[in-house]
Amino acid sequence: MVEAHRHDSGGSVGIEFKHVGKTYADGTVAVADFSHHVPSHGTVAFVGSSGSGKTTLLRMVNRMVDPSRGAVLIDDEDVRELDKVRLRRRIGYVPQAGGLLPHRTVVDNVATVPVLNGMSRRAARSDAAELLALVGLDQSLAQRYPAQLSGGQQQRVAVARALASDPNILLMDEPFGAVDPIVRRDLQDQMLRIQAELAKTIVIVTHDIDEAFRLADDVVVLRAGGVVAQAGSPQSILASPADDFVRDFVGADRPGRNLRTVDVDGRRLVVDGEGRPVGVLR
Amino acid sequence: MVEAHRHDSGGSVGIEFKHVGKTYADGTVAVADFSHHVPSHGTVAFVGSSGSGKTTLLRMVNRMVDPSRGAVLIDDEDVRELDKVRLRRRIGYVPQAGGLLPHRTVVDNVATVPVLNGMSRRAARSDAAELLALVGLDQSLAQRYPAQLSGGQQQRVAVARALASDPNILLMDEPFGAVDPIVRRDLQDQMLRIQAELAKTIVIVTHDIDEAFRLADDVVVLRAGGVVAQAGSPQSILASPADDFVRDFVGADRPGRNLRTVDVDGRRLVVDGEGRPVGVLR
Amino acid sequence: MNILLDALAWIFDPSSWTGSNGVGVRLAQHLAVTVAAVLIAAVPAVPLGVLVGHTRRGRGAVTALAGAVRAVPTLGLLTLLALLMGVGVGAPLLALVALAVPSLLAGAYAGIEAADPVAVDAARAMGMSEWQIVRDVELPLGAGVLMGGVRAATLQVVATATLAAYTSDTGLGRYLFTGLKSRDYPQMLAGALLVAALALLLDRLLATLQQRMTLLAHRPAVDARPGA
Amino acid sequence: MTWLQNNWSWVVELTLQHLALAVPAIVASVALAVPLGRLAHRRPRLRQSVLGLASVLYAIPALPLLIVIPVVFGIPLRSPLTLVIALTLYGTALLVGTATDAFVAVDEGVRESARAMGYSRRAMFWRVDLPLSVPVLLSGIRVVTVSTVSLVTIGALVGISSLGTLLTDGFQRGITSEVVTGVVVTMALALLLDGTLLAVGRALTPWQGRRRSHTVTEEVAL
Amino acid sequence: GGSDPLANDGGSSDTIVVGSQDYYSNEIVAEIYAQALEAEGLDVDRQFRIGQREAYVPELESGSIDLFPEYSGPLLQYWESKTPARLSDDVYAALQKATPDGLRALEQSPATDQDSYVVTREFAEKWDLSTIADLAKVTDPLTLGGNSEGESRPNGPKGLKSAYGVSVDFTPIEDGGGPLTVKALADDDIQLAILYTADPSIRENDLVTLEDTKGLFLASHVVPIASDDVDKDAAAVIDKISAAMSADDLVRLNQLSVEEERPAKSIAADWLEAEDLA
Ligand SMILES: Nc1ncnc2c1ncn2[C@@H]1O[C@H](COP(=O)(O)OP(=O)(O)OP(=O)(O)O)[C@@H](O)[C@H]1O
Ligand SMILES: Nc1ncnc2c1ncn2[C@@H]1O[C@H](COP(=O)(O)OP(=O)(O)OP(=O)(O)O)[C@@H](O)[C@H]1O
Ligand SMILES: [Mg+2]
Ligand SMILES: [Mg+2]
Repeated sequence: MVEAHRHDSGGSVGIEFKHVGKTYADGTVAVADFSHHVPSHGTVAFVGSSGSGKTTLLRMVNRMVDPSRGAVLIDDEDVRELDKVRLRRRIGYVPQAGGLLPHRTVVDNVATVPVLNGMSRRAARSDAAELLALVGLDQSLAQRYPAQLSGGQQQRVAVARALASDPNILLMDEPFGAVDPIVRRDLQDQMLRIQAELAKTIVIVTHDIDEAFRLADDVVVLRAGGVVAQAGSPQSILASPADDFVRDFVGADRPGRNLRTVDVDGRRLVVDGEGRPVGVLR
Repeated sequence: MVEAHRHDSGGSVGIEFKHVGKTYADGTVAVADFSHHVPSHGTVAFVGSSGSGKTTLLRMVNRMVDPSRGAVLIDDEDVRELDKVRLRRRIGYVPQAGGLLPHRTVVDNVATVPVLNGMSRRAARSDAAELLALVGLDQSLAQRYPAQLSGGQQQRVAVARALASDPNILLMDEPFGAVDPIVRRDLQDQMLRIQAELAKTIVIVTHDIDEAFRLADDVVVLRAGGVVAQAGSPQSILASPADDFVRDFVGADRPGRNLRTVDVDGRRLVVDGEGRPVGVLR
Repeated sequence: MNILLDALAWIFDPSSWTGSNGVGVRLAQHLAVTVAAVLIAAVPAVPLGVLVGHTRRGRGAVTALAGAVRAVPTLGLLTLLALLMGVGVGAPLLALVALAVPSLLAGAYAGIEAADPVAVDAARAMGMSEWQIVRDVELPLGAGVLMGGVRAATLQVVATATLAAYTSDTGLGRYLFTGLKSRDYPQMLAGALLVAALALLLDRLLATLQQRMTLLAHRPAVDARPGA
Repeated sequence: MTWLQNNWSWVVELTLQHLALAVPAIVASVALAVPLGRLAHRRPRLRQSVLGLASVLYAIPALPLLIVIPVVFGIPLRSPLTLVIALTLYGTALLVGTATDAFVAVDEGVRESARAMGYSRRAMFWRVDLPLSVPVLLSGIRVVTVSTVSLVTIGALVGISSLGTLLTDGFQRGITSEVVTGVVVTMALALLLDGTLLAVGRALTPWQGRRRSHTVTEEVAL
Repeated sequence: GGSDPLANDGGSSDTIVVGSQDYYSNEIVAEIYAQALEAEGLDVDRQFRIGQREAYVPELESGSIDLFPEYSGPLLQYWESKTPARLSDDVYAALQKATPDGLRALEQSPATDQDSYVVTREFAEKWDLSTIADLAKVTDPLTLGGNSEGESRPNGPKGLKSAYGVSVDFTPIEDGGGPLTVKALADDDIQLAILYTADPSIRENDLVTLEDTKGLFLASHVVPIASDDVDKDAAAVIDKISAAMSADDLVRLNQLSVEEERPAKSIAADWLEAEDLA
């Protein structure tokens, strides 16, 4: 398994899931026994069908969920030994639907954690303004309230907010699930740019295998109960799915994945199994 | 223009938009002057940015909106001459978020229009059960209420309901906008299958250019005010965008559209400009 | 309708406004009893409601409690309390406090619960302590609904505070009882009109406050469409 | 408790009288408030006046109302009708807001799609708007029920017999157990009716499942 | 009578409608009337606990109630608020005159139940009080508690001032001399209260009734008010009851109700039995 290999060679930095399990109060076993290493500055994506335990795993990192068994280590330190509130302030978190505070302006939303950490409001706001620029938002939006933004703009603010305390780790739970496909692609582009620039350790949860392939170096496909079906690079997963479940999940047999080329107006178009165009071949 | 060509050859059947315009009571000119012909048994997709008048155009067909200027003809008959209520009962309609009646079971939702049309409840229910099978829903779901279904299942019910009166025309307003990408693809597959089987005249409104390319024979890209930027087959639009607006809109310059091939594990993978895998070349 | 004209005449008669039994004094007393009852009721009700709303525990018990208190006939409660406590403003005040509790409680927990759970979750994930979540997120977001509870409670208390005159010489209720017993119906109706006017005034005031608070929490969306 | 042993049949009789006053008032409140709420929903311009009037009504103390109603309607002071009218006014005032909210709460998307399926206006009201407003409406009716049952007691002040009679009579005679009986039976009656409505509501709205379906307004309404 | 005139021809109905105030003592007397009439084979319709005078007198006057136990003084004041009559016989005579057509006052009973000033035993002994006039000896401030309308009544603070030269403050307590008033006396919130002489709480709480030497209060005897539908025979039955009832009887009946918590029906039956009127 690729995962095991990484585990050995990854060394001591990054995030380490060590045989973690979670049974909720009502008896649901969300995660049975999960181990994985996320290298420092790497981007890992957890994908899997609904209820497979992705969110549960993600939230173990910032102790929004405490594992019933096993441990999560950040840079070799068991998170359970750290104070919850302080831990969370040094980890960025982007929830699915933004989760912005509706009664604070955009800039104050971004400044929230620095202010909690004791930075002056003035300094925090000026930092926030820079972050807004980084995520591609115009200064003119800084004084608006979240409801006055489009869904895509809200997600950008959520990303800026998560970056505000300059965290080493960024957790993203279906961060672009609520926006339409065009905006989604824009946001993905922006994430790639930011990651190239800032090199955070990122854990991203998504339903969308294409999104996982685009954003992550390392993709973990989960089955129910947090069982790893396959883990590895996007290329290796698409080229050699471990089993039928993964093959089905990444759609390796979908007409959309089975491409051929056609010539239209003198250009070579790539079309899928149904003849729908996918792109232009260079 | 492809549209003009079709118009001439399409003959008298299908849906004809004849210089329609719509100015809302508050003075908004949603559509200035729009003409297009949707051939019988064809599928047309209206795409365009938010506010470009797609919904307005769609709703002119079943008289949910009456045009301020021009006329919509169905099989050469001006819809304005037809009784609203009766017209609507013979046109299937799938709204974005299903719009199912929350207080009726799945099977009764599907049976709604036939019962309104005077069919006995018993007969309508038995027809409904068949339609549920057609859209890939298990019989066991028939007695549930909409809230007890997933988003994707709800959309399937909405499609079944739209088909219940065996309409010749199906109107779909961002029918899969509210479901996640995996389910969305499933629903698109199902639509393709149903269309192959039933050959309805379909007008679909979508934000998602890929969805339009997948589902429609004929794509109409709209600018604000219902102005046609380009109309034609998916292939022709992707291969030769009419102008920068369309090029940008269909993302012809996106790295995702600029593909090349790489060999992984002995198979030829198609990857995009950023090296992310898109599919396997046969 | 003669009686209505007489009542209005009574209200606009300057002599009704003077002295220790004058409208001015009685209005002030009535207002004081109302405000006192709502404030006293808020002391246990609001924190309890906030606690229930924040922890999402004990909602069933609290709803049942509020329902039961709501079902208590105020007249009966007042009678029992008066038999226990004797004359004075104590018994009616306590009865009014009981009247105000359910609305305040419901307003508080509904307000806190109304805060978008995603925003609350995000606040927690950002590293806000539970108290900071209550203070900086849930209370500001729930303030409008909470004020709705205060408003409902005030409206009920102000109308029912007439009962204070049953056992003590307090408030506008005095005109009602004097009018009833001495068959001076215009005076009685005048009292009722004054109570209603006071109630409406307070209601408008609180409604404005509520609107402000709601607006703080929920900015109206502007049309951010590119095409618009 | 001697008192209760000696008087239980009277208590039963008063309970029935209490019901005979409360139930018609509750039914009348619903019958008035639903169309008014519908009107307020359909005509936003009328909304302010309807809701404003409701809060005026609600702000009038009960006792004088019991004196004014006979004058206005020309009925005897101690006619049960006086009390029923007063309670109906309060109940309607209390319910109109919730009834409006109930119609507002009907999902606009659902109405749209019903319209697109070819529902006529009338069918729309009876088969879509009304059934879908039931959950919110019912929560309002429950509040009105509880408050009406407890408010019936004030009739005793002007000689209209109900469980409230136990309060005034017990008070005059200084019999605490009589007053307590009055309070407890009134509460029990209110909660019993409330529970019945809850059960009826569940039966009427099977689509609601076990989810809690409360809105804020309804909770705060009273 | 009957409440529905259309249902009876010529007013010779055999149902007598008996009413009572919303006051337990009055209800017992009404119940006694009702049981006695039933013993004579008459049909009786009980309309008990129908509020205060402003509620039921109009119904008496309109003929929908046939028989009602009343109190001579207060009823006279209801019909003639400025009457100068004070003594028992004067009041009864004036009442007969004031009674509207269609109604008549039957024989008044020796049983009285009238307003009186009371103080606690302790207070009476401290200041050596036995008459209202003795209140002049009290040097501490005095507060009178009673229904709010009492403040402006001739027998309230104004009457005390003009007839006896005694000044008092006033605190309204709206229970008509009920337990709240008694409790207020005990708590020393008030020093002076107006109670009915037949109220058992006077005995129970060992209160002292101050003698009204200057006739501040009207004499108040139990007096049945009857409509024309109460014929001679029926009236005779009621007259017998009135004659048999004493002031002490009234107190005892009230005690049975308040202290033994018995319902009016059984108290009335026992009394009729004991007086051989059953
Ligand atoms: N607080 C909780 N109490 C009980 N069960 C829970 C709780 N949170 C999650 N679960 C259950 O644990 C399992 C895993 O949940 P989790 O949210 O981690 O899944 P997920 O993969 O994120 O799903 P999705 O894609 O739908 O977000 C599910 O069966 C879920 O119902
Ligand atoms: N009922 C209405 N009254 C006034 N203006 C309206 C109304 N409906 C739509 N409009 C306006 O008409 C224009 C076109 O609206 P329409 O809903 O047809 O656009 P659309 O292309 O469907 O947009 P979207 O992709 O956001 O659904 C917009 O500017 C919109 O604000
Ligand atoms: Mg999840
Ligand atoms: Mg639209």
